[in-house]
Amino acid sequence: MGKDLTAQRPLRVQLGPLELKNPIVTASGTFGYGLEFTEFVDLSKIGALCTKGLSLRPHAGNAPPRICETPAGMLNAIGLQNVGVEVFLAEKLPRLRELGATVIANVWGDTEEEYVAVVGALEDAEGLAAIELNISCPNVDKGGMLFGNSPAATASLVSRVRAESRSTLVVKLSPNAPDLIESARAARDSGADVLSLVNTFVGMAIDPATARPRLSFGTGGLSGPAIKPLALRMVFQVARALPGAPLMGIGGISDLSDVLEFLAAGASAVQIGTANFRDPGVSERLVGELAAYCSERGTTVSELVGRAQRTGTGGEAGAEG
Amino acid sequence: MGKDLTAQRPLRVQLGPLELKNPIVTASGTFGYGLEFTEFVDLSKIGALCTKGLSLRPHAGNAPPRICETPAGMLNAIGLQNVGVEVFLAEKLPRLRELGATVIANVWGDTEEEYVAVVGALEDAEGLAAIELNISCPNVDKGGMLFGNSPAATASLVSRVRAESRSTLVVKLSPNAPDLIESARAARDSGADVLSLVNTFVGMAIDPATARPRLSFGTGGLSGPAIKPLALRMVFQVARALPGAPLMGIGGISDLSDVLEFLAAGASAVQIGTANFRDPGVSERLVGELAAYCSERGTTVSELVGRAQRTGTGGEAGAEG
Amino acid sequence: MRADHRAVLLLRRVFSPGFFSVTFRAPALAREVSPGQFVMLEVAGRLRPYLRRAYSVADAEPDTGEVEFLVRTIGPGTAALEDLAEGSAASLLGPLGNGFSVAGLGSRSRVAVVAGGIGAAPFPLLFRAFAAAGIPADLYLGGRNAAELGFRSRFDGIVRGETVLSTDDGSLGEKGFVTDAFARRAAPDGPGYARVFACGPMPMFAALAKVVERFGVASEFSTEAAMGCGFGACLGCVIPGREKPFVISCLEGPILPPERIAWEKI
Amino acid sequence: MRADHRAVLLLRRVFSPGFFSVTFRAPALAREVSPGQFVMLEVAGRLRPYLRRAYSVADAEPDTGEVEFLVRTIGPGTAALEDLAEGSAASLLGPLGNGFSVAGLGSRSRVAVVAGGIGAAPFPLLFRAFAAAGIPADLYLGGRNAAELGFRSRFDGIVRGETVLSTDDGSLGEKGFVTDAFARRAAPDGPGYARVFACGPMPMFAALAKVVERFGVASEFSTEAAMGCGFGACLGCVIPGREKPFVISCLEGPILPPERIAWEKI
Ligand SMILES: Cc1cc2nc3c(=O)[nH]c(=O)nc-3n(C[C@H](O)[C@H](O)[C@H](O)COP(=O)(O)OP(=O)(O)OC[C@H]3O[C@@H](n4cnc5c(N)ncnc54)[C@H](O)[C@@H]3O)c2cc1C
Ligand SMILES: Cc1cc2nc3c(=O)[nH]c(=O)nc-3n(C[C@H](O)[C@H](O)[C@H](O)COP(=O)(O)OP(=O)(O)OC[C@H]3O[C@@H](n4cnc5c(N)ncnc54)[C@H](O)[C@@H]3O)c2cc1C
Ligand SMILES: Cc1cc2nc3c(=O)[nH]c(=O)nc-3n(C[C@H](O)[C@H](O)[C@H](O)COP(=O)(O)O)c2cc1C
Ligand SMILES: Cc1cc2nc3c(=O)[nH]c(=O)nc-3n(C[C@H](O)[C@H](O)[C@H](O)COP(=O)(O)O)c2cc1C
Ligand code: FES
Ligand code: FES
Repeated sequence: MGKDLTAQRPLRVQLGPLELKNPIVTASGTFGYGLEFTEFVDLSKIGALCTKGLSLRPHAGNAPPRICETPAGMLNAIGLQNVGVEVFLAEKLPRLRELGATVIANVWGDTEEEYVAVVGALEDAEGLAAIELNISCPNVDKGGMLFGNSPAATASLVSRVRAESRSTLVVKLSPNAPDLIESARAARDSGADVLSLVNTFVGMAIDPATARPRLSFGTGGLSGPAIKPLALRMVFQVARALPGAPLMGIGGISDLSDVLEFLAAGASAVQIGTANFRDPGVSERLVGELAAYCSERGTTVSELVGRAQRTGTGGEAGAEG
Repeated sequence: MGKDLTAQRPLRVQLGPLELKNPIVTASGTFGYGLEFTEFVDLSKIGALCTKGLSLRPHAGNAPPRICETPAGMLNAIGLQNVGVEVFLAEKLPRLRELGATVIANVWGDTEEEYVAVVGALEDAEGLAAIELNISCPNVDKGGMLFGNSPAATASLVSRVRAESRSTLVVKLSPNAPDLIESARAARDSGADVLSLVNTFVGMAIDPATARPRLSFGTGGLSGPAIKPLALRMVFQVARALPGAPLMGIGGISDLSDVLEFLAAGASAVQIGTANFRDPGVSERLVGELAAYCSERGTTVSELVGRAQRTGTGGEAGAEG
Repeated sequence: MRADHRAVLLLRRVFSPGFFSVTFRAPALAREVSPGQFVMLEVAGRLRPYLRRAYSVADAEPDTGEVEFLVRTIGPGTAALEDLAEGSAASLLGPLGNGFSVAGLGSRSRVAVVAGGIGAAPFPLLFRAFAAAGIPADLYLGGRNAAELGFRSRFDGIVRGETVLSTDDGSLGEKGFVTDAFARRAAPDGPGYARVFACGPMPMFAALAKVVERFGVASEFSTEAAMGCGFGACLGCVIPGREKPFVISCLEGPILPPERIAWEKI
Repeated sequence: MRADHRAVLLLRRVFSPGFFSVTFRAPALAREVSPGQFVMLEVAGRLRPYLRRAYSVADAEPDTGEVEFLVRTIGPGTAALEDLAEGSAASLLGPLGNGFSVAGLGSRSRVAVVAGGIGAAPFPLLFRAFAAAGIPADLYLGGRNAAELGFRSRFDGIVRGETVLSTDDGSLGEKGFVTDAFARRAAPDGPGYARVFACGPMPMFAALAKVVERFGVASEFSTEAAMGCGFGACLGCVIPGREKPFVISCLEGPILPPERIAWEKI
């Protein structure tokens, strides 16, 4: 796609303090550290990339099998394997800066202290646009209850990190939270600058031959087109419940039409995840397609955000069947 | 498939008071009143059929569009259109009896009183094997809060119905409940004989051209293969939390391998839903395939139930990524 | 009897960009189908599209066992048909729906067929029925532009009466909507049609409904709705009705008289 | 350089039931691929399979631009390849992975290739490299039964050394596991192999790892793991390692020396 088009201002979006040249961001854990994609994507062309989830120390992750395919999606239980924040700062970030990438560091911890420490280590790193907190992790101080699964735990973690950091904070919500809207509100009220949603849905696959789960961990996170209708509904409902809260929509986004759906639902930017595996060049291509779409219609991305909210209908959780 | 095979005892399953000749049941709202399928399925061959959700009076349902396709699934907001319990008893049930069908009446209401009334009207009907309560409906007495979305509301409804009815009660759980296991426990402790899970997941699709939801109702229920990994995980977790509770597994089941997965997870029977639309003969064919599977391996369906539980691993909600 | 017919694709013919026909071998279906009925078609082994798609039977040859469909490429379902290799199989569930009625019509009762774009699909088979019963019939075929009239050649030799073409942009035939082209001729001093058969997009139906009501001409519309099953099981295909809230279009239709439809609700 | 090559299927050849080869036209890939490397293959327009599947490049002709894969039908991915019509296209992402190393080998260093079933896939291209460097090489090809040796004819004329066939059921060649057939010959008084190249199911690797360790023969295994991406982005393809917890098989492999793998953890 032509530089001219993709560099156009019509694609720029503002999410609280975070300005992106365009709304196409690659999702954590599906884009490595960005450097794996240099042959497929000009990293300077996409809105931003989210790194694999970083922890204070290198982390080995779960035993294989870690992934399996499901209808229109996949399950993963990678177990947050990553090189650790030090190696990231020493070996990955400088290279990403050279390539002109806009980088969002996705981070996680086992305790609130660890989150604070990781964020602290990244605080003054040159060339980080924002830090994204993955709160879908077990809190070892709370018997492994996930930080993201109660508004209280979410609020406690986010305000703790907010107090210690000047960075732009993106809080990534879990769709497995009992009450997503309350969790979103808690994150926002505790100082999140941007909310990204959603992370993967807890699912399972069993091998009939052995009657054992296909993933060694047992359960795994469902991602891909299969979850798109659920993720889109969640973005729509959070956008309705928290008007003005900057949102990044995530879940099964694979083509331009998916991007337009999430923008219409109320997301100011989107994250492309599993689609990167099938089609490593998809993110840059979507920037081009979105630019063409906007120029053909003489519109801007900002104008496309939240249009479905204004049409009024729906959004309520309805009777099924 | 040969009569001999499909009539074999190895397929029989016992769910509390409910004995079925085989574990293949068709799901409510995806099998009409059974009579729409007589050219495709010998109704006497399948374990049972669940009727479209019945209400006290005929119900018109939602304005179109009511359905739309999604990746490996579909969204629906039919709005529970049905002929009402009287017409069902007068015109549908007698015909189903003649055809030798095992019938489970799926029912719903706007208030606890209405549930009681519908169940009462069906109470002494000849040839009903069980009554299935669809609790994924708004309670107009509680400002439209869904009966299925809080353990308390579920307990109140189920114990009320239980008190007034001698019928075998199946309670159909909603995957949208904030805490599915607590809702399952509440339903079981309030007198449900069998738990069926899951109903559809609330989702959404937007037409990028108009920025309006594709369904006139706004949101809709997601069903089909896309939800299978989520439904399977839920069945596994409820089976683990409530040992001995008879379960019917539902969600995206389309082939023998899916059936075996749900049995292994802990379901004693399964319901086939959206697959009936693509492949109207699928339910009877699965009975034959399951019979062949059991006789080849010299096993019985009962032996296949819950095998994945015994393998020990997994089931916990895990960190994503 | 309705059944799921496994059928082999014999031939694909492209009429204009995005407008093509597919001919399958399905003897039982060819024998049983009547004009206006449809099938739910599945191209096996694909999750995309997940649901079957409805296609009106365009033509059927009981002798050869061939069944033809006219298709316009729109999304995954029609794309799957465009990709299907000749010689490979698809599943045709049908015949479904009620079909057109030519009862009470004869050589002295002239009829009109009004079709918009892909709305031409069900009519070759109906023209066979007209021919068999000696019913004189005119064809009004309209579209946005010449490309959308791609199927016009499919009617060469089978339309005994007049063929009137129209395009919104005037690139072929009369300029304007096909409903206007019809209205001009159907006017009181016109041929005086005994019945009108129509298929096209909902806006065309809404306009045509007014015209036929004004002229008091009995008519049958081949309606279209998103269908989950095609045989009454999902209740996804309803159309707002007059004498009751909703008409189940796959069972009570797809062929419906306009007076049964609540146009203002669409 | 790694790229996503849109390639047209030129030819499909069936060797035995469920064992077939597909030849694509992909000139750039044919030029760049080295023995043991693989591609992630996608048959477009399908949600099933959703993820690409990995296939070792079996052979490549830089002059003609042809790239061949040997495939065994198992599930949706391989089925999609079986259904793909000659003349239609697929996407080949590659070349990926590290590949076999023939460095330091010459006409005086005899090598052995040990393949189990579909494990034959990567070796035609490797035998080309042997021929080019004048390296004498024997082929040990094993399978459960004769059908699983379907690809043996693919090696006719390209194996300069000995070809030893074996089947678990004795229906073809020596009876027993291919690893035993190899062990019998590789024994101290045997040819004395300078290097062993192997590909097959994990149980075969585990057995072979013991044998080569006993004889102190350097070897390279083409490992297999479920792969989400093929280029290091998903971390789904790890194999338990010796010097570190996990080896990323798509990046550091798929060709790995057995001593780097923690067999007891598999
Ligand atoms: C009774 C009946 C008979 C039919 N007969 C035929 C026939 O003979 N030939 C034929 O080609 N089609 C026919 N259709 C339409 C057909 O069933 C498909 O809906 C249509 O081809 C689109 O399917 P798709 O998967 O290609 O696109 P979809 O993915 O279903 O649609 C793609 C996009 O186009 C929109 N869309 C869907 N249908 C239409 C439409 N008709 N016009 C404009 N936009 C649309 C959808 O909302 C969606 O946004 C018939 C439908 C019915 C109900
Ligand atoms: C580096 C690499 C190179 C490969 N090269 C080739 C090649 O050249 N030719 C080739 O045919 N395949 C090759 N494979 C395997 C291939 O990628 C597919 O995994 C395999 O063909 C099955 O895919 P599927 O979609 O057909 O079946 P899937 O749906 O992936 O598998 C169906 C079922 O079989 C099981 N299964 C998956 N793979 C295997 C297997 N290998 N053996 C037994 N059961 C299995 C799965 O667990 C599942 O239960 C390679 C894999 C890797 C990692
Ligand atoms: C069109 C449609 C209508 C449905 N109607 C009902 C209903 O009336 N009552 C009910 O309890 N469930 C209803 N369901 C839910 C199904 O019974 C089933 O729980 C759900 O679709 C998940 O199973 P599946 O993925 O196999 O379809 C309906 C589902 C669909 C797709
Ligand atoms: C293999 C894999 C690894 C992931 N790792 C992480 C991670 O480390 N941190 C995180 O916040 N999300 C992680 N995710 C979640 C994705 O960022 C994304 O939220 C989710 O996959 C839904 O989007 P998608 O359907 O487009 O993939 C991972 C997803 C996948 C598939
Ligand atoms: S399409 Fe399912 S009821 Fe009409
Ligand atoms: S397959 Fe994705 S990292 Fe190896």
